[in-house]
Amino acid sequence: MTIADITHPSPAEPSLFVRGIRQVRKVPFSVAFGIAWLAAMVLIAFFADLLRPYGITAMDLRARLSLPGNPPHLLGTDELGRDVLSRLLQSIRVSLAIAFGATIISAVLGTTLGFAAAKFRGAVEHLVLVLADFQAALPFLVMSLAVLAFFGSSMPLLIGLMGFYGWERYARIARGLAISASAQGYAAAVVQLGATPLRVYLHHILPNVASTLIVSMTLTFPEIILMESGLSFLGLGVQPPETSLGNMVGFGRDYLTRAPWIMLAPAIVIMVTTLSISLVGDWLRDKLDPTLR
Amino acid sequence: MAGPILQAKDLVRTYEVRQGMFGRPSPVRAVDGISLTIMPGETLGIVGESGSGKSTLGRMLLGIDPAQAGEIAFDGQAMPKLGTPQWRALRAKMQLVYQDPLAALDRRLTISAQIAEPLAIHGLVPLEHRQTRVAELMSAVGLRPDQADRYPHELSGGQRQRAVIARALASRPKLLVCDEPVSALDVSIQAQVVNMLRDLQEENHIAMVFISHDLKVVRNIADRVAVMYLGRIVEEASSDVIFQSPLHPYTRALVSSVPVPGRPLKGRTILQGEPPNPANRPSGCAFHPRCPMATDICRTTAPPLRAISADRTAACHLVADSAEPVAA
Amino acid sequence: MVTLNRRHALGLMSAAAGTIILPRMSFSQSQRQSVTIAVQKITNNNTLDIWNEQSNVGERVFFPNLWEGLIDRNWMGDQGPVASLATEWKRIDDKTLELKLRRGVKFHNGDEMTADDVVFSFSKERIFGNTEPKGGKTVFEADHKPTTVKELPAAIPGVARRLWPALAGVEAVDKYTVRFHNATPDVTLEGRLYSFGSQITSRRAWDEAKSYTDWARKPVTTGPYMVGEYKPDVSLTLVAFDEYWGGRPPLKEIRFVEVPEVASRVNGLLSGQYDFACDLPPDQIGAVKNAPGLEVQSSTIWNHRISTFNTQNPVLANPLVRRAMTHSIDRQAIVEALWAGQTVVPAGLQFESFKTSDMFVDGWATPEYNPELAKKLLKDAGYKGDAIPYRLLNNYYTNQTANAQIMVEMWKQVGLNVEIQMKENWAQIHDPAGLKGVRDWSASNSINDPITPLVVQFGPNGEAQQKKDWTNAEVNQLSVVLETSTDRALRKKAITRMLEICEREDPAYQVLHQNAVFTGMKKSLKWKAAPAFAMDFRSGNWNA
Amino acid sequence: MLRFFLIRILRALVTILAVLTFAFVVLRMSGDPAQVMLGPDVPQESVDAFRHAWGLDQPLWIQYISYLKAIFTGDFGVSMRDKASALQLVIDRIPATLELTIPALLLKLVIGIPAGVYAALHRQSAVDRGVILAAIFGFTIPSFVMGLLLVLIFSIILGLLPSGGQDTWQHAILPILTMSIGGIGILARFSRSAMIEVMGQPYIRTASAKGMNWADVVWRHALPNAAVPIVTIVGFMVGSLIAGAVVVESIFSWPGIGRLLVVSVSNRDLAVVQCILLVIAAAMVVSNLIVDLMYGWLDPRLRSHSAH
Amino acid sequence: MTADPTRNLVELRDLKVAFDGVQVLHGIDLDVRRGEAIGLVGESGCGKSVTWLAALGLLPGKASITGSVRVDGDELLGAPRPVLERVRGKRIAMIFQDPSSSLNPVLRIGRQITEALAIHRGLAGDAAKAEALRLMDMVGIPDARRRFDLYSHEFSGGQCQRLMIAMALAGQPDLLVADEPTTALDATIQAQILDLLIELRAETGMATIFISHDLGAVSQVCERACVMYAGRIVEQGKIDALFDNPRHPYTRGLFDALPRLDGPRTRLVPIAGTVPNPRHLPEGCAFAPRCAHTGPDCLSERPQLRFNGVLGSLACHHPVGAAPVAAQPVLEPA
Repeated sequence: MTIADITHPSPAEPSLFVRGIRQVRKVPFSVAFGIAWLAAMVLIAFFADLLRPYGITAMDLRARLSLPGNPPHLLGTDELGRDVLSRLLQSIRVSLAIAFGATIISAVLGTTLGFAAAKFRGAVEHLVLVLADFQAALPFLVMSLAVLAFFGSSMPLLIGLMGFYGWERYARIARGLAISASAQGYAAAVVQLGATPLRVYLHHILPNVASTLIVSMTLTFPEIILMESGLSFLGLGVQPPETSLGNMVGFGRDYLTRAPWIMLAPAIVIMVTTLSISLVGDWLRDKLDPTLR
Repeated sequence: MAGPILQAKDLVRTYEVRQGMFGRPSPVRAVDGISLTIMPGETLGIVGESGSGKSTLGRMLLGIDPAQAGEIAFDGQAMPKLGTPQWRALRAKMQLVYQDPLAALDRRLTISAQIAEPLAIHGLVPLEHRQTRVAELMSAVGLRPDQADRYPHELSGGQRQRAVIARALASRPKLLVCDEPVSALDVSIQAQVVNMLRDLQEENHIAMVFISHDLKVVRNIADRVAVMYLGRIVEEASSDVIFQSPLHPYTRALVSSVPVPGRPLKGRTILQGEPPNPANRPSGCAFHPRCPMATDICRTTAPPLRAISADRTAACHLVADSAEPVAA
Repeated sequence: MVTLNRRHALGLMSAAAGTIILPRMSFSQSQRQSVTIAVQKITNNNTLDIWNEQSNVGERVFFPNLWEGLIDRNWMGDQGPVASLATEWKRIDDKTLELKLRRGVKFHNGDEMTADDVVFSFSKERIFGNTEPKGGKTVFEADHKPTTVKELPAAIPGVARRLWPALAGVEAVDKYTVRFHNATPDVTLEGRLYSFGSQITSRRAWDEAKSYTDWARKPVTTGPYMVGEYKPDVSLTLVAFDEYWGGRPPLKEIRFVEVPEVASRVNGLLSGQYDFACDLPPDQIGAVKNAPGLEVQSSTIWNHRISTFNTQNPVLANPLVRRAMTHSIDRQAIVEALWAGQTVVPAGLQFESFKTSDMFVDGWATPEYNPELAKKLLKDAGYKGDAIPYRLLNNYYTNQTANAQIMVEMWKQVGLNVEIQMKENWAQIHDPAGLKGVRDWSASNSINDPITPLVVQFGPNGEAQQKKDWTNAEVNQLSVVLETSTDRALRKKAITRMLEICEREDPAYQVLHQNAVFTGMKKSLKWKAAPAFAMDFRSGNWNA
Repeated sequence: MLRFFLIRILRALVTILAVLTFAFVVLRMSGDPAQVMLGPDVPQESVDAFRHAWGLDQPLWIQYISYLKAIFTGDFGVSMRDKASALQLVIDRIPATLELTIPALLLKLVIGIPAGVYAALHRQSAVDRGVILAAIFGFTIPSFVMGLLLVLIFSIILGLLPSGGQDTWQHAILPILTMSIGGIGILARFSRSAMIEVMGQPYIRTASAKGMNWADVVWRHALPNAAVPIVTIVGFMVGSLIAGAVVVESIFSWPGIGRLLVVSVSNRDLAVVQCILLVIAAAMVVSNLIVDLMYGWLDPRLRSHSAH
Repeated sequence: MTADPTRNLVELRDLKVAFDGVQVLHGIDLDVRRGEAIGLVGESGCGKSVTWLAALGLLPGKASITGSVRVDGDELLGAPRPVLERVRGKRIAMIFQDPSSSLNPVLRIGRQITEALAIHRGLAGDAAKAEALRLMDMVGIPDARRRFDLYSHEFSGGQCQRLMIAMALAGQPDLLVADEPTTALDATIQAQILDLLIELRAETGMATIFISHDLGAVSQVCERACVMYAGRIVEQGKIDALFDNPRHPYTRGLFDALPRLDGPRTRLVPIAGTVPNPRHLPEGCAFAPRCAHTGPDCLSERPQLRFNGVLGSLACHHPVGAAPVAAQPVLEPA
């Protein structure tokens, strides 16, 4: 049902600035909060070194488990007398780096395989599907448990392993969209114009499926943060003396009754961050999907 | 006068369809032995019901769907293999205009970027002149310069189709295949686009294949019309003649099913039944189950397409070798 | 028989009384309390065989409730020897020890314990497999010939030969007398008898068991409690053995449940679900103590936490660097911070028990905390800041990770660049590939002699040298003295010199602190923790 | 259709083989189980004897071949720790895990789907926002944090429920809750978007235009269509029933397969780990097959196509 | 029900619809008498579908609707859901443009029809099935008995539309609203469906609203037509009068833009420009920017729809064509 045709240059087009303001006003509070929070997290990730008051290993054995709210240690100290705030800032950086790195890896890997399946079909497609089946058949935590426990956890292995998380989702999306785009529509049109397959995939199909992939990334991103915390719980996440949100929660759980701030500070950051990403992701999905506008 | 821009001979295109849950794949002939000739600057209309294979034929003429049998020569040269560099290079010379312009346009690129794309792909116009050429093309199809930076969804259906046509014309093709280019448009816009296509074609001396189920539009734009039924051409003649005095019963049925404003439906022959499934091709003349005049021979023997008079062919047992229409 | 000993008489009387007042007794039996103990792990190897489960978790469930030896450790006291299944023992010579068995000791299957069971407990079939004693040959070949075809786990003979490297055989002199024949002179034979492993099991029960696993899941011993139900990785229920030679046990059931999470153990204790929660890290003491009706029993145990050096590392090859490392650690600060002052920094790798045999070197101490000295030593060594790897397990030992991070920070203070590498298991710690540096370990004293741990762990056959962490020719000579000499003065001189070498001149390790265990429990239970992992639930330690 | 299922089954078998190989390679490539199994203080002779006894001293590919052979004869190996059949060990633990995961799954279904559907039907309402928010919260709290918090509240502060162990049905309540909360959130969000999608379809308008009452439109027309995507995610949840318990079983000392996995992994009990991976993979693969079958049952359009 | 046969079946009064504050329907007045066939003509976006979706309460919740919709005098707007549900399908049935996606893909066709029978006529079991088969026969589904248990994807588009019609007939409605029922179909099938609609009206006497942008189709089915533009009715009248002598320049433009099958092949006469954006409607006559007959008043003042006796009604300051009853078609390029 075509209800409105919003195609015409209206006589008085408002300036970009006014449009910008309008856009901002239209953003619901929760989403605005999410965006602000994420921006803060990204800033922290970039400037953790400058922001944190102490080194992450700097310890004061006499000031162990001191309460939050005191001037030298705003968020208190942990079981070794290390500043929780400093560690939290570093943790945010590390967790974001892991989640970001892993999300990128899995998105690139999945999309590439998905495109390959769509382009070559046949054996390649079956291979990709079997790989996807394999990934789906081994729950990720179980697989990570097996790999990390047997090889020992290290940052590159952790990111690499996490990079496998959710790739099959991207592969399926990319494959499906690429096939339907090639079957009819813009991609076929460009092929028909004489474009090379590379141009078709990189210049046309990729930008078009990007929004779906980005939304999918907003789903995997918090899942990876949670997954890392689950691995940290099992002692297989980021390893000391390096710290991450999951690692802090994992080590802090023994202090839940005695010094809850050690665990709660990172737990709250995990929650609010994943919440923000989910909110922004949902909102983005609606924004990026023209049919929902 | 130069030779034909496109010559197709005995084109066949089959694809496999599995029927039912456990069916074996059976070949379905979407295009079944079609021969065509298109002269430079000429417009050939192709009409038929959905499933008649007219879109497949259009894509085969462009070499996008490879033919399993038969041959196509473009400008005297055999059609190169699909996907080869030669094939890609040839795209500059032949273009396709789609039914659904929104689907045919990349919604993430501006109109001007998309119109410039064939120029970039084929390296036709140096970068610094590209904008000028795009502007020319846009004005040629009646798009305003301020629309250059718009995205497809910001345009109306008619404007989008103009953009698609501008893109198709960018590489100065010699052949344009239009697959239902105006069926999705409102009447008023349809007229605008049809007029524009006619003008552009005349200006640039482009040969055109115009595929549509809308007889009125085809009549208006095409010089010659081929009527397709189930993968075959059943009648072909100049457009002035064919709708005035259709010979083949199918053409007649098509003509009479066109609703004309102010003319009541009563007294028209309405074709009964559905267009048959290409997978279950009837024996003999494929049209015979729906033909009001079918005789025994129609059920057993497929009528060949034969010349009825100069510039006129038909495939029907009941059409006499003269230009007289069959008795009603 | 005229000479009925007193305990025997008491036993008979109570047995007779039991038959008369059976109803009342069963009533009182139902009155007997049961306890539930939350532990991190019940056993590592899913068996209850003392030879197969040589671990501190094994010690807790085995001693003194399940397994008993001819001589027992004085668990609640000085950890020295006390008579148990043997009533008296004497040396025949340097190599031979004769023991008189206690009479009337019943196995859980009702059999009386005799010399035959003792011989069996030290047989090829039971523990030694195909191994031969050092410096001699197996004697009493016939006695040691396996009569059953039970497959002995591959690890056991090795473990057995480590504790009894030169045991040539056990001779049953009569039904209640046995002689231990060693191939070499050994002053520590008595000590070995109360070490982890030398406990007695019933031959008949072994022979009757269908498989090793069947037997090892329910070993038949003489202890006050017997195995009721054992669900590996889940729970172990010990039930009272009322025919115990030492009298009726005070508890009806002891149930060990495996709760791997510290927080869950504490939570279960707080919510009243468990009577005891073991393996508490010191930081949990407060949470338990503050709860009404709960207390924490803390005790240091005869085990020191140490870190050992790998001298194949080019940096650590220089003893100056190792010495610098030992001087950089403020042990007292670690004890205060991580252990809430509940343990001590010992006098080097020595234990109080050495004093009983006058082998304790007075005045010896761990290297002093002296950062300035450490810096100087590093300067002298020409240390350039090369990274020293520190392969670390995640809290295999209590507070391990925290302790490591503190040490690394302390090393950093003097300019030592130590890098933690987290590992999953011992195989990765010992992996010969790659550069090693420093690692964690612990050293246990299992007999009251300095041979444990110094010789056993750092001597020529000790793991440190076997794994090529470190070696020292002089130490190896001294080890032979300690192992074979019976001259006390010579031995003391040897141990003094060994300490000097291993802790100062050419450090093989550094002692950090004595280990301690913390057990949360209900105050009302009136139970005391031993200075060991073992938990004593005999009548002497219940409602005492 | 038949061909389609033959292909699916073939793919399922290939998947299982891939999991087998993966498990084997990862587990063998990472070092020597003998050291782990025997502990740090065991003499080298014991280690060697152990390695020989378990065939660990043979070349990897021979171990692999004999492993595959054994699997095909139904022999899943023997636990290095227990000397017991690995398969038996795993099977013994499955019921305990199912005791938690099946009620948790039911809770997810019974709460998650209706909440999502309700939210979808009442978009922008307070309930909708509440469901979304609660769903995201449930999903973003790490399960061990959730578990510990629940214990803190229900066991320690309120003293209502036991904090761990497997003795009575009360013991199962907290672990089940912990396991289901996240899943409820996921399922609610998913059902909501599936339902919103379906409610926008023309046939829903047709059903309304027929004069059907609202409830019937939802129940008879919308839900059967929304079921198709929901089944996908439920199938995934069913498949991960066994695996989903790793963290929760550790927190609540629940002797299920998750704990067995953690214990076996840390002990390098190769046969048991392999067996668990295999069982989990088989469960996932079977549930995926069932989901595919369900698709055909739920969506007649898929019956006549040989779609992937 | 004792309905007054002279009374209007449906009366729309000042029906207005807005989406998110954008007015798309600007007050529609329309009377439908029993048995009458009315065509609604206009370009996409003119509000012809919205009118009837709004009347039946089938628009999504974000639409705000004002005015009045009366069926046999009973107000529908703002009526509780059960009241609406009794009207839908029973009094007014509606069929839609895309029949394939308008049928539920996971339910059997037979069940979808019997469902309607159950709702409106209380039929169940064999009786319902028999009646459903009769309806399927009636709309020309060959071999209905065998195909009763098939799913919508197993039917062609034309057959789906027939099934939609059968479903609509199940409630024996007084009014059938056909929303572009033939647009997605082939010309030959289109003719069959039009034929079917005409036939059914003749048989059942139900009134028909035929929404289409195809003037030819409308002229065949309807007696009366309303031409809509930008959310308003701009001209309304008897089909012959309207077609022979369109007065509104827009109506006229629509005719002129149609290519013809007969006569000389001439250049088409399009209407310049495009339909206006509902957000930015011109102040005066909405058609003024595209109109060749504007006067200054067209830009400033919106022409009212004026009733014009038997000729119908018209909203134009400067009508084209012959003013009174003249029936002289004027064909000149606009």
